Amino acid sequence: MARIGVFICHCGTNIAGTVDIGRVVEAAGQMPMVVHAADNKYNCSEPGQALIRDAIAEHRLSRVVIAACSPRMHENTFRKTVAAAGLNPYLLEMANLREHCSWVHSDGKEAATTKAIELIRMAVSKVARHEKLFPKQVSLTKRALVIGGGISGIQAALDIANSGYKVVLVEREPTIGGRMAQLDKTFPTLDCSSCILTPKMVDVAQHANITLLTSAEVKEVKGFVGNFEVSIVQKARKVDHAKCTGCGICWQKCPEKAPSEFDMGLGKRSAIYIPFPQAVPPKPVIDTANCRYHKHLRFVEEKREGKPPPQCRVCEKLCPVGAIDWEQKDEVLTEKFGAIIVATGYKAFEPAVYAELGYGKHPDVITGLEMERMMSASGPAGGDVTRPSNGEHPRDVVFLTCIGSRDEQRGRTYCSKVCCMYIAKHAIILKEHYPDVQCYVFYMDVRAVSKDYEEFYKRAQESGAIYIRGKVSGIRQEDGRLVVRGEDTLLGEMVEIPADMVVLAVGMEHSPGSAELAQALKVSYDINELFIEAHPKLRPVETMSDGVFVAGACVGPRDIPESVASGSAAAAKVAALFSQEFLTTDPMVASVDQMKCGGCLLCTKVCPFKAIDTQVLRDGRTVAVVNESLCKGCGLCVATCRFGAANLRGFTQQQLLAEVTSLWQ
Amino acid sequence: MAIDFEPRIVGFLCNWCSYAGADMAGTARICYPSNIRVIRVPCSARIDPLLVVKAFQLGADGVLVAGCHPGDCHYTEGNYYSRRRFALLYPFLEYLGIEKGRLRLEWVSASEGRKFSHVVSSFTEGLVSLGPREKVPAEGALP
Amino acid sequence: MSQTAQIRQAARELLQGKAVECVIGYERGTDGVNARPFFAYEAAEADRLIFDQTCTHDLAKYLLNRKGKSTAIVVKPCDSRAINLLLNESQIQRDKLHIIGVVCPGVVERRWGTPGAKQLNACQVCQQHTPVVYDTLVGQPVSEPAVADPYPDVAGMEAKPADERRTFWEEQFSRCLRCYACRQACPGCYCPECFAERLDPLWVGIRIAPGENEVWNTMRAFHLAGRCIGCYQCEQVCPVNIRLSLLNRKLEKDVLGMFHFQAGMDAESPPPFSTYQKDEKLGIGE
Amino acid sequence: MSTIVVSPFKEAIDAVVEAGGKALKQCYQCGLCTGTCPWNLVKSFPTRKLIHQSQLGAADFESEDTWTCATCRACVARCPRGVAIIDIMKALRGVIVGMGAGYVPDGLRVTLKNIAGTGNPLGESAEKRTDWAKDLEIAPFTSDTEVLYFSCCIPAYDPNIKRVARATAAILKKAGVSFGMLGPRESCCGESVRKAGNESLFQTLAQSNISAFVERGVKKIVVSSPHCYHTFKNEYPELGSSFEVTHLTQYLAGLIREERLKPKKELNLKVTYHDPCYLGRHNSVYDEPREILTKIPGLDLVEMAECRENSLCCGGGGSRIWQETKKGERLSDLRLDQAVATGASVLSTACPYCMLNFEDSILTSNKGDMIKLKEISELVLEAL
Repeated sequence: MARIGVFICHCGTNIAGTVDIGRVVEAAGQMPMVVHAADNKYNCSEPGQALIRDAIAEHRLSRVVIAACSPRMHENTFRKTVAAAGLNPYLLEMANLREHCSWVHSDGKEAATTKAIELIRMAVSKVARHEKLFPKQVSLTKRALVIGGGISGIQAALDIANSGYKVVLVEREPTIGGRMAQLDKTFPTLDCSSCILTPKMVDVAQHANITLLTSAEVKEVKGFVGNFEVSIVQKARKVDHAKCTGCGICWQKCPEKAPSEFDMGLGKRSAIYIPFPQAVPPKPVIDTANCRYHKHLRFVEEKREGKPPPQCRVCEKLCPVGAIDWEQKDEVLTEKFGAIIVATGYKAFEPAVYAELGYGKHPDVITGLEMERMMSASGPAGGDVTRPSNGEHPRDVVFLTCIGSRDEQRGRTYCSKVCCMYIAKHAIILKEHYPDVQCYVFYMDVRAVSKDYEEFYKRAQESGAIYIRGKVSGIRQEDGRLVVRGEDTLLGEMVEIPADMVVLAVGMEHSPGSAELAQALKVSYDINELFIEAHPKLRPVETMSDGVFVAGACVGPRDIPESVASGSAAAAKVAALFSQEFLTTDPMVASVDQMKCGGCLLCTKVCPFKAIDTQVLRDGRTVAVVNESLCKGCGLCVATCRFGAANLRGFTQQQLLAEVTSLWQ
Repeated sequence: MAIDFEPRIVGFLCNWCSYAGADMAGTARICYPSNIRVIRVPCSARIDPLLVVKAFQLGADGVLVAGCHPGDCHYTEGNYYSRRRFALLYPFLEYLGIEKGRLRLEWVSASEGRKFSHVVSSFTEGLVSLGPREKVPAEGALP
Repeated sequence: MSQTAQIRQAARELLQGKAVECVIGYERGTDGVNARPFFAYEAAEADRLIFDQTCTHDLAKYLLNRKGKSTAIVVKPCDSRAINLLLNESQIQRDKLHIIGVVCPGVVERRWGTPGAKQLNACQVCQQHTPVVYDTLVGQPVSEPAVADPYPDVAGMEAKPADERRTFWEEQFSRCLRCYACRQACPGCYCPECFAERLDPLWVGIRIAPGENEVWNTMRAFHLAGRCIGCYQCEQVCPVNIRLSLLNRKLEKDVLGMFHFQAGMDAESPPPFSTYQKDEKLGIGE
Repeated sequence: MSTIVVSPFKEAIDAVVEAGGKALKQCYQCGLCTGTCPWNLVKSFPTRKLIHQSQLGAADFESEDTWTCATCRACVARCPRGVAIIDIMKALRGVIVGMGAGYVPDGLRVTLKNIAGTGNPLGESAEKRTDWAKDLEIAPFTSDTEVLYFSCCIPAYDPNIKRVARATAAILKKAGVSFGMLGPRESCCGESVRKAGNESLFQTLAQSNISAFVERGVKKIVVSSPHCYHTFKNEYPELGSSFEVTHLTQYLAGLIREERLKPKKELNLKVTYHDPCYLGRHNSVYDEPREILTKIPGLDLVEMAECRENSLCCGGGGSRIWQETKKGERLSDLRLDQAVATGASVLSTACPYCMLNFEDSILTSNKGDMIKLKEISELVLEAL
C-alpha cells in the first residue's frame, strides 16, 4: 500500500490568497492512501524542501504530491528533493494550483478551492500508479563520421579532429573539395577559390585524427546516438592507394580520354585520372566504364561477336610501384561512431527542362558552373572565356537568374540564395578581363543579403552590367547570335537583346541519393529532399535524430561562409557530445508489452523517430519493440495501438485513466 | 435550463504548447471559468480515444483536447495524427447522441494564454447552454 | 460449370499438387439447408465443398489460426477485403495463401432448417460483387453501377435529433449481453487481449450495465474505424440484434469522406490513422 | 506592345555615361526619386523610368520629360544608391543638344541663343548691364575694390527684380563696403546653360567670366543668385578659378554679426522664408537667411510646413525658368499656397529665379492682397 504525502504550497499569497489552504489540507488528508498532508509557505525554498525531505523520512512516504506551481516550472526541483530523501525521483506528481488555478480563478475563492482539491485528488490518483523509473547510462564511441567532403564537411572534420576526437570523412567522389573546388573566384572578396580551399584539403589529408575515405558511400546506419554502426562501401578504384605514390605517369600516358566531370564536360580527362591537379588524395582511380582494358574484359565476358578491342594495360606496365590492381572489388567496412554529420551538399539544377532557353540546343547557352570552369585559370580553357560555337570572345553576355529557383512549375519553390551573387561576380570578372564586354542581367529580385553583398552588387552595376527586371521568355538564334527576349517589367515593354553568350544562373538542388541517406539516418527531409533541422532557428545543425547533425547546403541553399559556419557549428555539437563519459537517457519513454502485441506494426510506421523496431519471438510471432535510445516519449504509439500493448512510462494508460476516474470518485 | 449548472470539463493538454499556454494564461492572470480539470500529456497524439469515451461515460459534460498548432508539434507530426483521430471521433460521438459541442479540439500555442482562456470560457458557456448530459444510469457509472 | 463445381476442381488440384495443406471453404450444414465452414485437407474431401447464397461466414478469420501454413481459402468479395486488411496489418503472408475468389450476388439471412429469404443488410447495399484479390476467380466479374447514396441508413440516423439518437442507442446498448460474439466473428478483431477484458487499466467494467455496454460498443466500432470491410458478421451473429452495422457504416462513411479511404481494397495503402496530409481540412481545430 | 531592341543606341549610352552620367549604372530602380520629385504633385514625371530607359540606351529623345527636371536635388538627397540623378538629366539633355537631334523646348532655344549672342538670357545689350545702378553713385571697380557684387542677369535687367540689386547696393553702401561691378564684362554664370546640356556654351561663359575676374583683380565675389553662387563656388574651380564666393545672405549675416549693419526699425511683420534649392539643398545654406530675418526687430519668422531640406522647389531651376510651365502645373503656385497657409503677410526668399516665379504666381492667382513678395535685401533695407 502506497503511503502518499501531499505538500501544499502557499506560494506566499500567490496560491493562499485565492485558495483556502486549510480546507485543501484537510481534504487532501482524507484522500485514499494519503498518510500525510501539510502546507508550506514556499515548497521550493530550501527550508520548504527540507520540510518535505523530513516528512518523507518521518512518515515513511513512498510517493509524493507537490501541490504548487506548474510542473513545467519546478518538477525537476522537486524530483531532486524527493531523490535526496531516498525516493525514486519519478514517484512524484505535481498539482498545478498556481498557473491553472489561483492565478486564473482569483474571482471565485470557493470555486478555486474546490478545483484545487480536485487537482490534488487527480495527482494523488496518478501518483499511486507511478513506478520507479531509472535513467539509463549508455557508453559512447567518441568517434565521428562526416558524410561529404565539401567545404562544410572539411570544416566539420577539421574542427572535430582539432578537438581531439577521431573522425572518418567519407566522400563519394575520388577527391574531397566538393563544389567549391570547381569555382574560380568567390564573392564578394574575389578570393581565388582553390587558393583558400586546397590548404584545408591538405590539412584533412595530413591530420592524425582524420581518416579519409574517398570513392566511398554510406550504405546502412544502425544504432543510435553514441553507438551508431555504419556500413560504408569503399568502391573499387582498381588502384592500390597504399602502394600508389601519385607520381602521375599513369594518367599522363593513358590513351583513353573521357569528358571531365570536374570541368563540367568542357575538358577531357584520361580513364585513369585524378579529377584535378590539387585533388586529395592525389592518387588516381580507374574509370572502368571508359578504361580500354575493362572494355576488352566486358567484350569477352559478354561473348560479343567480332574481334575484341585490344587490351591496353599501359598504366599497369608503367606503374613503378605496381599499384594497379585489376582484382580490386567494392568493399564494405563496418565502423562504430558516436555521432554523424551529414554534409552532402548540393547539385546544380539541370536547366534543359527550360525548353524555351535552349540549353543543350544552342551551344552558347551555358550554366553558371560551366562559366566557372571556363573562367578558372586552371580550367580547360586556361581562363579564356570564349563562345563554344565559334571560339570567339563574346561581346554581349546575358545572364538569366532564378533558373530552377523560385519556380513552382519546375518544383523548386525556394530561392537558391547564391545565384544573384555569382552572376554579379561573373559580370565583374568578365568586364575586368575583357573591357569591351557588355553584360546584361535579367533578374526578378536581386537578393544580396550578407555582409558586403549589396556593395558587391553595386560594384557589378558600376562595372557596367545592366540589370533588367524580368524573366526571359525565349531565346532564338539569329545571324549566328542569340536574341534574348523578355519583358522589362519596369518599363512595361518587351526587350530583345542580341547576345553572343547566355549564362543560366542555375540554382541548387539536393544532391542525388539524399532521400535514401535521410531514411538510413532516420532524419526527416522535405519535399525538395533537403534535410530538416530539429528547429529552423534554435537548433539549426541538429536533427530530430539524436546524434545526427547537418551542415552545409544539404539543408538548403547556402553560400560558402554559411557552409563553413554550419560545419563548425555541427562540429561544436559533436565535441560537446563527446565531452561526456556516458549518455543518460530519459526513462519516460514508450514500451511494448510483447504478450499483448498483435503484430500489426502500425506503431513502427507512425513513430516520428523510427524508434520502434520489430522482433520475431521464439513462438514465431512478430512483435514491436521500442528502441529506448531513440524514443522521445510522445506517446503516439500508445494511441495508435489497439491492442493496448504500447504504453508510455510516466504517462501510462493506467495513470491517465486514474486521473479521469478520480474526478468522479 | 439549470442556471446553477456547473459543467465538468476534462482537458487533455499537450505539455509543450497547450499546457504551457494555460500556464501563460496564469502568468498573465487572465481569468476563465474554473470548470476545467487539466490532464497533462506529452503530445496530443498520446490521447487514446478510449480516455475520451471513458470520460464521457463517467459523466464529463465536455472534453477538451488541445495541442500545438499543425506544423508546430514538438515531436514534428504528432498533432497531424491526433487531428485525424479526433476528426473521426467527433462526428461519431455526435452520432451516438453526445451533442456537438461536448468534444472540442483546439490548437493553443505556448504564447496563446489569451486564446486558452477564451477557449475555456466559450466552451464552458456552450456547455452551460447545452445543459447537463442525460445521466447514465447510476449502476453503470462504476463497476 | 457451377461455382460449386469450379471450387471443387480448384481445391482438388491444389490439394493433389500439395500446393496447399488445407482448403478452407463451405460445406452443407446438418440442417441440410445452410452452409457451414469446412476445412479440406485431402483431395478426396474437395467434393464436400459448396457455394451458394447460404455461405454467409467470413472465413478469412480462420487464416489467423493458420499463420505460416500454406492454405487456400474460398472468399466472397467482402471476405477478400478482409484478406487485404490482414495482409496490410502483417497478420498473414500472401505467399502462403491461395485465394479462390467467388463472384457473389449476395447471401441471405440464416434460418435453421429453412432457406433464408431476406438478403443480408450488407448485401443489400453491397457495391463489390467481384473479389478485390484472388488467385482463382470463380464466376464472371461484374461491373458495379454507381450508387448515388451508398449510405441511406447512416444518413437517416444522422438526420435525427441528438436526443432521439441518444435514446435509440441507449435502447440498443441496453440489450447488449457482452457475449462478444460480434468480436469473435469479426475478421478485424484479433487482439491478443481485448481491451474489454483487461483488468488494468479497467476500461470496461465487468458489470453488464448501460454505461459499460456503451463504452464497449463505442470502442469496438472505433477500433474498426478505417478497418471494417463491411461483411456484417458482427450484426449477423448478434443474439440480441443490435444494429452494429449502423455504427460501422457511419465510420466507414466518414473515413471515405474525410480520408478517401476504404478498408481492404488493397493490401498496401496506409490506413487512415497511420498517415496524414499536412494541409488537410477536417473541420476540426480550425 | 512595342519591343525595344537593346543596344542600337549603345553610342547614346556611352555618350550619356561620358557626359557625366556614370551614376546611371548604380541605379537599382527603387522609385524613391519618382516619389520624391515635386513634379509628381502636379503631373506624371516618371523619374525612375527615365533613368532605366537611359540605362538601356532606350531614352525617348522626343519626349518632353527630358526637359522637366528642375534639378531641385530633392531626389539626389534621398537616393539610397547615391545616384547623381541631376547629372543624368544633364547628360541626357547634353546628348540631345550635342547631337542636334530631338526635342528642345522653344523658350529654351531662344534663351540659349540670347545667351550665346549677348551673354545674358534676356538678350539685352551687355552695355546696359549696370543701368539699374546709374543713380546710385557706385564707384567703378578697381583693383582696390574689396568686393565684386555680381547681381545675376535677372536683377540686372528685369524691370521688376531690379529692386533686389538696388536694395543690395544701398545696404552695402550703408555698411560702408567697398564694392563695385564689372558691367559689360560680366556674363551669365551659365548654370542653367549647363543644366540644359549645352556644355560648350557653358565653357565659353565660364572662361569669359573667369578671365574678366582675373583681369580686373577680383578676389571676393558677393552674389545675389544661388545659381551664380553654386556655379562660381562649385563648378568654376574645375576650370582653375579660385575666388572667394559668398552669397548675399551669408555676407549680410556677417555684416550684422560684425555690427557693421544694425537693423533698428521695427517692421511688425509676419514673414515666411522660402529656401531656394540651390542655396539650401545644393549648398546647405539654411541658417544665414533666417539669422538675418530674426535680427530684424518686430519681424516674426514663421516656417512653412516644408522647409529647409524638405523645401518645395519653385520650379525654376535646371533651365526650367526659361521654359513655359502650364498653369496648373506650376510648383510656385503650390509653394505660394503653403506660404499663405502660414498666415504670413510677406513671403521672403533669396533667389532671383524664385522671385520671378513667385511674382508671376502672386499676379496670376490674384493673391497680392494676401501676401507680398520681398527679397531678403529689401527687408533688411527697410529695417535700417
